[in-house]
Amino acid sequence: MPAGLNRALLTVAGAVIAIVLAIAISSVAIIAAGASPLDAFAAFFDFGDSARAQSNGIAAFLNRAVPLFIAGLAVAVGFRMNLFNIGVEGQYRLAAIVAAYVGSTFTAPAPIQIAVIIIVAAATGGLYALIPAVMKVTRGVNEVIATIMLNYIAINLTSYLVRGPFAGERAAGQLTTTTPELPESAMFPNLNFVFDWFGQVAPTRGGGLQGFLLVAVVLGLIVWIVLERTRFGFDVKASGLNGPAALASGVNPKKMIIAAMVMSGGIAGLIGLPEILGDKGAFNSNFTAGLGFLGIAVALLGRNKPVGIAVAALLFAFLDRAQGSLQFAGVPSSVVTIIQAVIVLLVVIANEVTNRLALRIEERRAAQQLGRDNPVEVTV
Amino acid sequence: MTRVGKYHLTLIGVAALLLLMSLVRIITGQNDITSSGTFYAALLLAVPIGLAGLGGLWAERAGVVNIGLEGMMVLGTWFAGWAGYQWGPVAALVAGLLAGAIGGLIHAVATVTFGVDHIISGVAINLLGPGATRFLSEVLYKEGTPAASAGAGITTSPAISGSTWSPSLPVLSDGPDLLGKLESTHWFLLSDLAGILRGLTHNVNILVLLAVLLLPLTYFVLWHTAFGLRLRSAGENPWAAESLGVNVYLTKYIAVVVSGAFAGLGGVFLVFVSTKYVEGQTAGRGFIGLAAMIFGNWRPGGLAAGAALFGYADGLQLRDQKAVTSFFLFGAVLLLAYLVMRARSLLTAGPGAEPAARGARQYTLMAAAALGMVVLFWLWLTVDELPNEFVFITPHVLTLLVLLVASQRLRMPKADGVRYRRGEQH
Amino acid sequence: GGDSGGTTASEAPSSAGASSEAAKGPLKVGLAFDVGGRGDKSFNDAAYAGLEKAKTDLGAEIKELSPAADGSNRGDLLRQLADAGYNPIIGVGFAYGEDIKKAAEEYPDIQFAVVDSASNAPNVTGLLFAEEQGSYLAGVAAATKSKAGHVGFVGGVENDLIKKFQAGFEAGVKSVKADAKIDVKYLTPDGDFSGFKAPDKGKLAAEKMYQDGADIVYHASGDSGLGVFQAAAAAKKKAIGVDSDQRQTVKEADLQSVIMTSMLKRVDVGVFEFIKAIQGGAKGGTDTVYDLKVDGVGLATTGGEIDDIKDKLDAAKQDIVDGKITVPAKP
Amino acid sequence: MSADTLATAKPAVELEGITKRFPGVVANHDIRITVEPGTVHAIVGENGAGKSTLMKILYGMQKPDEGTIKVNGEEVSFRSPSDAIAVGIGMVHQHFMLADNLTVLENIVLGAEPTRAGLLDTGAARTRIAKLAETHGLRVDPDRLVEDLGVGDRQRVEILKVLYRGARILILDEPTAVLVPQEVEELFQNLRELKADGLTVIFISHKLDEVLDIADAITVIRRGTTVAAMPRAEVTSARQLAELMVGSELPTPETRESTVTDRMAFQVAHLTVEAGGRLLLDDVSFDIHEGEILGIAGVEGNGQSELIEAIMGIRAAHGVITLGEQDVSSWPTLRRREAGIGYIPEDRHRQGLLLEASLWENRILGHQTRKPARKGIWIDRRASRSDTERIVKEYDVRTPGVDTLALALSGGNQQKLIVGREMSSEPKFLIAAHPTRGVDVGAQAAIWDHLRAARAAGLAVLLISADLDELIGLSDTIRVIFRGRLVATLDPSDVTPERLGGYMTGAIAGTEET
Ligand SMILES: Nc1ncnc2c1ncn2[C@@H]1O[C@H](COP(=O)(O)OP(=O)(O)OP(=O)(O)O)[C@@H](O)[C@H]1O
Ligand SMILES: Nc1ncnc2c1ncn2[C@@H]1O[C@H](COP(=O)(O)OP(=O)(O)OP(=O)(O)O)[C@@H](O)[C@H]1O
Ligand SMILES: [Mg+2]
Ligand SMILES: [Mg+2]
Repeated sequence: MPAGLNRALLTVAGAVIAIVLAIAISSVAIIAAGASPLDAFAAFFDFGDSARAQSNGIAAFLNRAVPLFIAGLAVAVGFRMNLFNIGVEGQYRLAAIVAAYVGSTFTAPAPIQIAVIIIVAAATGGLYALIPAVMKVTRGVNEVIATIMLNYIAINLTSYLVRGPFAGERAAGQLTTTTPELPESAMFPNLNFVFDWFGQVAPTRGGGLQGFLLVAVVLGLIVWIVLERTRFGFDVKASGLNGPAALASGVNPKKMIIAAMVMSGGIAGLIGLPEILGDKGAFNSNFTAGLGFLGIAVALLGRNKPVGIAVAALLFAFLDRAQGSLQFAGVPSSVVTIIQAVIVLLVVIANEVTNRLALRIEERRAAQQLGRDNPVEVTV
Repeated sequence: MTRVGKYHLTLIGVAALLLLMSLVRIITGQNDITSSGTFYAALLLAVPIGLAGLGGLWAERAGVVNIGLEGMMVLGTWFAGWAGYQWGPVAALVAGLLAGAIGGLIHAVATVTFGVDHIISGVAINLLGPGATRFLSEVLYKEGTPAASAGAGITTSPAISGSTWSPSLPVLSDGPDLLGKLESTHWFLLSDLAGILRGLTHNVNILVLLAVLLLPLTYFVLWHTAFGLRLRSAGENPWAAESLGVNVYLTKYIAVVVSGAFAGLGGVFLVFVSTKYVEGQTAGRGFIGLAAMIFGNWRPGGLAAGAALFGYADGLQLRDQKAVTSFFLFGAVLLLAYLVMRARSLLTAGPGAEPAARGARQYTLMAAAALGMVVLFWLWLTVDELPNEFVFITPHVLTLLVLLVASQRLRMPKADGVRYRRGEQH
Repeated sequence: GGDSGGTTASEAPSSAGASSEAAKGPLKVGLAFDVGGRGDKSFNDAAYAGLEKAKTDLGAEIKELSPAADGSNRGDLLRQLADAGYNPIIGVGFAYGEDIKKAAEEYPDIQFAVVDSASNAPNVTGLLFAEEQGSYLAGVAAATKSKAGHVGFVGGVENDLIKKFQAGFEAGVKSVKADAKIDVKYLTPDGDFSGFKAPDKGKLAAEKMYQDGADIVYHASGDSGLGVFQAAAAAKKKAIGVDSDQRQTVKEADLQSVIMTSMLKRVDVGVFEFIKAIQGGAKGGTDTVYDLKVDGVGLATTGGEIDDIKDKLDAAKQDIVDGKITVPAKP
Repeated sequence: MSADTLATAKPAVELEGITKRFPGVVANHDIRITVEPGTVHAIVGENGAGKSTLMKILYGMQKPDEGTIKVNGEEVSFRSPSDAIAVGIGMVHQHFMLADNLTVLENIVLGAEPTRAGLLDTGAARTRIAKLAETHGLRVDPDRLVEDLGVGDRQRVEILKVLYRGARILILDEPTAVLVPQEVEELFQNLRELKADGLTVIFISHKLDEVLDIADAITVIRRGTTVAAMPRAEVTSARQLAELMVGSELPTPETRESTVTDRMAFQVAHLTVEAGGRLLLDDVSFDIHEGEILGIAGVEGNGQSELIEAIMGIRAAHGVITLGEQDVSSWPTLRRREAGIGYIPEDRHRQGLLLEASLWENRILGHQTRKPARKGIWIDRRASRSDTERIVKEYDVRTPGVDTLALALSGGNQQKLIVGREMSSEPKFLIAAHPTRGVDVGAQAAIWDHLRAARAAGLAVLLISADLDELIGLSDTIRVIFRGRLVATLDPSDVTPERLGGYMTGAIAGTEET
């Protein structure tokens, strides 16, 4: 009934239709590949036979969703202001190595150790994002190019750091370069006890369900509160929707660009931490790349809102998890990427269509009000 | 300024640059700064970037932001490889163009017909391109297929059958190779010019010719034909265009499809150079092309300059990592020139001509420039060889630096990225 | 060097033929590829060839999986294979080192192997290859054949694996001509794997070397090597391939003829021997080094271009096998 | 030529039973209009009456749901503007339809480009434009970028665009809204010439005196239907027309007794704005007392926008700005607003609203740091909502609720929301730029009343308006701005729009040294 609810319902309906369509389209591809779509879709839900396999599958799924979610958040903060932070990719990479290195240089009780690492990561990401922000504010450099260039620079910089100044001990015969191992106190406790609650076998996968999930949830909440409930969030929204109006309302666009970019970069800095604190225990040359770019897709699919991003991240992670199962079922696993791309496209198209529908409905209601003929007396 | 003034200014600028390069080459002894090999490499590396940039130009001049160039380029590479090994280079060209165009068509449907945010659609295409091509490889190139026995693998297509024509400028760059002889004398300026000319005219891939011709062609089409005017008006004010009977949707569709085709052509070019499709061979060139286009102020000449700068820096670092350190000297000399010019204008203008605040800024800027010059010079003297990682990023850093200096003069099409719906006022 | 302390293949337990009673039920072998996956015509395909041989020769049931494009699910693939009852499980590529270690701890009853990385758990076998030794021979061949005393090396990605190739090659060249000039170029830094997929850059880098006078260029750059061969063909000079016998795997006739030889890395042998040993009841915890001694690395002779210097190569090989020469694994 | 057209005597345009429905609105309902050739036919009606919609239908931009269109006696059916252009109809839109980054020539030929061998034939275009400009007295430089032109020039480009296409029937949708009287007179002179050449003009305006001045026949539209059609001769007064338009008595902006106090509310001294070496504002000084409305008259583009933006702190300027006792010159925008400056921007879509946000969020805009929007670092949603509801009620904003997107409201209702918002923070000083532009008469009267009430309560107002009646009717003092300088101070009680226009265009030299 209220305008907001109406819009939300339409959005969900649109998304469902889009996903169904995406499934239909990918079925065609799967059939063309000579496999059975039914097998393929069964593979998505096939988490294995044993209880342990299933727990592992669930952990893999959620562990994948966490960095995607954080990446989506990072991108969304910029996008809300029409700031295209394509540089999340470089920011998280650089932040990860600096945090991993700094974390390895001292040992403190776990809460302090982890807090320091998180802060260092956020600060590094934020500072690296400050570069394009300052370039934009002072010299008007387009942030899209600046961040694209800075991505390449970050890749090279981390590569230099990991084999040079930040290089750590390696086991004999290990060819991956790596930062020094983090102390035990830096490892984020896992959430395997949750499986016990449900009487399930705990996952073994790389230490199990990563505790960083909690950080992500808290982060999502914070971002939601900041964006939706605070004055800062309002300023971000206003700047994004209408720059000149925000300026006239007293919002300083330069400060906003810097603040949003740094916030975006700061969040980006955390993307790599689940992998480092929950699994690897160091930054090494196999560090997962590309999450920044996936984050763009996730953020856009989630309409730049934390809840939407969570859903999008879970969806992407769910699909990604099935890469192995699909191969067991004899389906080319790259179909996952196709499904993801098609979903992004169709969901946004559906969004567009439902948005327009919702607006039509509202306009009609607004127009009905115009008919109301009871001019209010203005007393002087 | 008048046209003539600008034209002369450009010429003077180019001449000064040549002189500077020659000077730096002589001082540093790094012959690769102006060698024909470097310029050949620069051309080869600049062309795919330039083609992607041209793609971006067509789309954005018509008001559609195309961040999906990378995905379209990937489609271009795969289909060029697939058609090329079966039916030869011409088929590769056609297939790559078409595949890119189809990528553009998807983008057009999403953005023009459905009004989807241009960035979203582009990102989706960047996912789709690599995903779809990998899928196709897994299906068509897997073991036991005819393609596999012709040399295909999941990550590569078989080699293109037949060969492409790579002409050289007769006598000057080939045969007697006069330019080559002149280059190898390492004379001041003359050899540099010879090297540059030879690099650009020796063994020119036929697609290079095509790509280079596409620049003036694009300029002509966009700025000197009726269609071009309509296209640009769609990027500036589609509502005005619509009100004059221009079919804005159609125009945008054409522009975005052409944009995809150019990106695809960039892919074809990569395939021609390596004679086959190799997964991941685009390596982000779509993004770099987009950057080159913005760098070039949404103009063909500017984007060519952007692509050339990038290609040159990349080519130089590939050929000689030590030569890269001469960029320090280069920068120092440029800063020195800047300082001299500033000082002269300050002296001639006399004091008190400008508001105090502005004057203070001037002096800070000059002080910074002087400091930068000293640092660069010192770096050039002390640094013998940079770690590889710093060599690799030369083109990116240069692009950023140039943007820092020149970016304020950029002006993008007014309705670029704006959702346009027929009959809806803005 | 990652090869110290391990046994060599020849010493590895290989009682396969004798003890067929050791195998209980059908042998189910799982294999997880490195990024790129099966069909890369090189490293991964060599591993697969070993796996397939195990299927035909040993009657093994096999399953091979490719990781996601970003390689983020390597560990999950190993676990999925383990959960599906595969034993042994092989990870192809040094990137699997860490993941194999974790998986091995989680599944202590399953035997694992990792190609190019050392054993790091009791049930993990490290399948190591002495690329530096093979590259040494490539260096000897190059230096002997080079008229200019000037050769080159193009590395795809500047990581420690590829540096082993560089180190061995340089040592080999210097052993023949101490004053030889060796140009070295890497295409991308560690962590940016596009250097293995950039034939155009490989071509330009090699072209420069040829222009500067090099007459033989050795590449360890995956698909970028194609560009090196093209540059060689254009300059009418020679190149040395890597991993597999590229004179056979490269299908273009004009490029085949420039490939003087290839440094072979017999991942297929490693994989097969490992499976065979496991079938025979062997346990992990050690490294198996495939070096010159067991012909785990070597030079390809297709085309016969190095037949004339066979004596010299054999002598160098013998010196290495005998321990008279220790080839460095780091440049 | 004209004799020829007259001889056929067929109506140039006949609209029969045109009906157009938009979701929830019937924009046009059974409209009938007959336009005789060689005449100026005016269409009047209040905002939202459906004039623009009707013209867009006639120009092929929208399709009617019912009804027929005849042009020169032949029934036509347009699928797009090109069809309309083909039968000789041209339209000058209510809002400029120009591409700023293209040249005048490019804007004019767009869609009807002369080509030679596939290339744009700029030579031919230039000759043709020069000839048109010559015959109709519409002089502009074809090679200038449109973004460098003033409004008058732009209007001429718009008309040239139409003539270039050989239109015989011209539709002008509110062409005078942005023009000063002298420019209007120039335009009318052009129109009379066109008429003499046998062209037919359909002319839309809110300004009834202009209509009476130029029209040969008048059609009145109310709520989407034709309520009256008559020759000019039958109209006795503007008042009569206006009453037909609104169907009730017409309000006028008239100032009652002065409420100006002697307490200084706002002062500007030696304000100078410079950009690219050009002085956009040149040493501007004025002061406003509590209870005073200072009107600024001027042709658009003479520094009004810069003046407003400098006062708001959006644009860098030299000079002293004093609010009450405080020097606010160096304050950022936000602090100025907090100190009590209210701002009704000239372009509500650009500076006043977040179109894609709800009404209550728009209520917060510019008041982020003040009650009721703020509670600590938080936005107080509940208080903002209920205060928005208050505004909706007090200012008669017609909307289904405060969660509706601003986008869904009509322009007048959007404007009422903005006025309500700016008033509710009880400012000491208000900038009201074109507060009733594009707002219908009912809403206009309400906004005027609100301004007057606030003035009576001691508010100081800087009123900038292109509507001279509004300026004269509301202001206590009028200053005229010309080329960035204040050139005249006038007493609204004894100034006519014509004289005001004289100062505004520089036709009468300034009487004042500032
Ligand atoms: N595209 C549209 N979609 C929905 N409603 C529309 C559309 N265009 C116009 N309307 C509605 O039709 C009605 C008539 O609008 P129109 O623009 O024709 O009025 P107008 O008489 O030109 O007003 P003004 O004097 O303000 O220009 C308005 O109430 C408006 O809400
Ligand atoms: N293209 C359109 N699509 C949907 N609704 C429209 C469109 N054009 C106008 N409207 C509707 O028309 C109404 C605006 O009416 P109208 O044209 O009278 O406003 P206006 O006074 O001209 O506003 P402004 O002066 O700000 O342009 C709103 O209800 C708006 O939603
Ligand atoms: Mg109108
Ligand atoms: Mg209107």
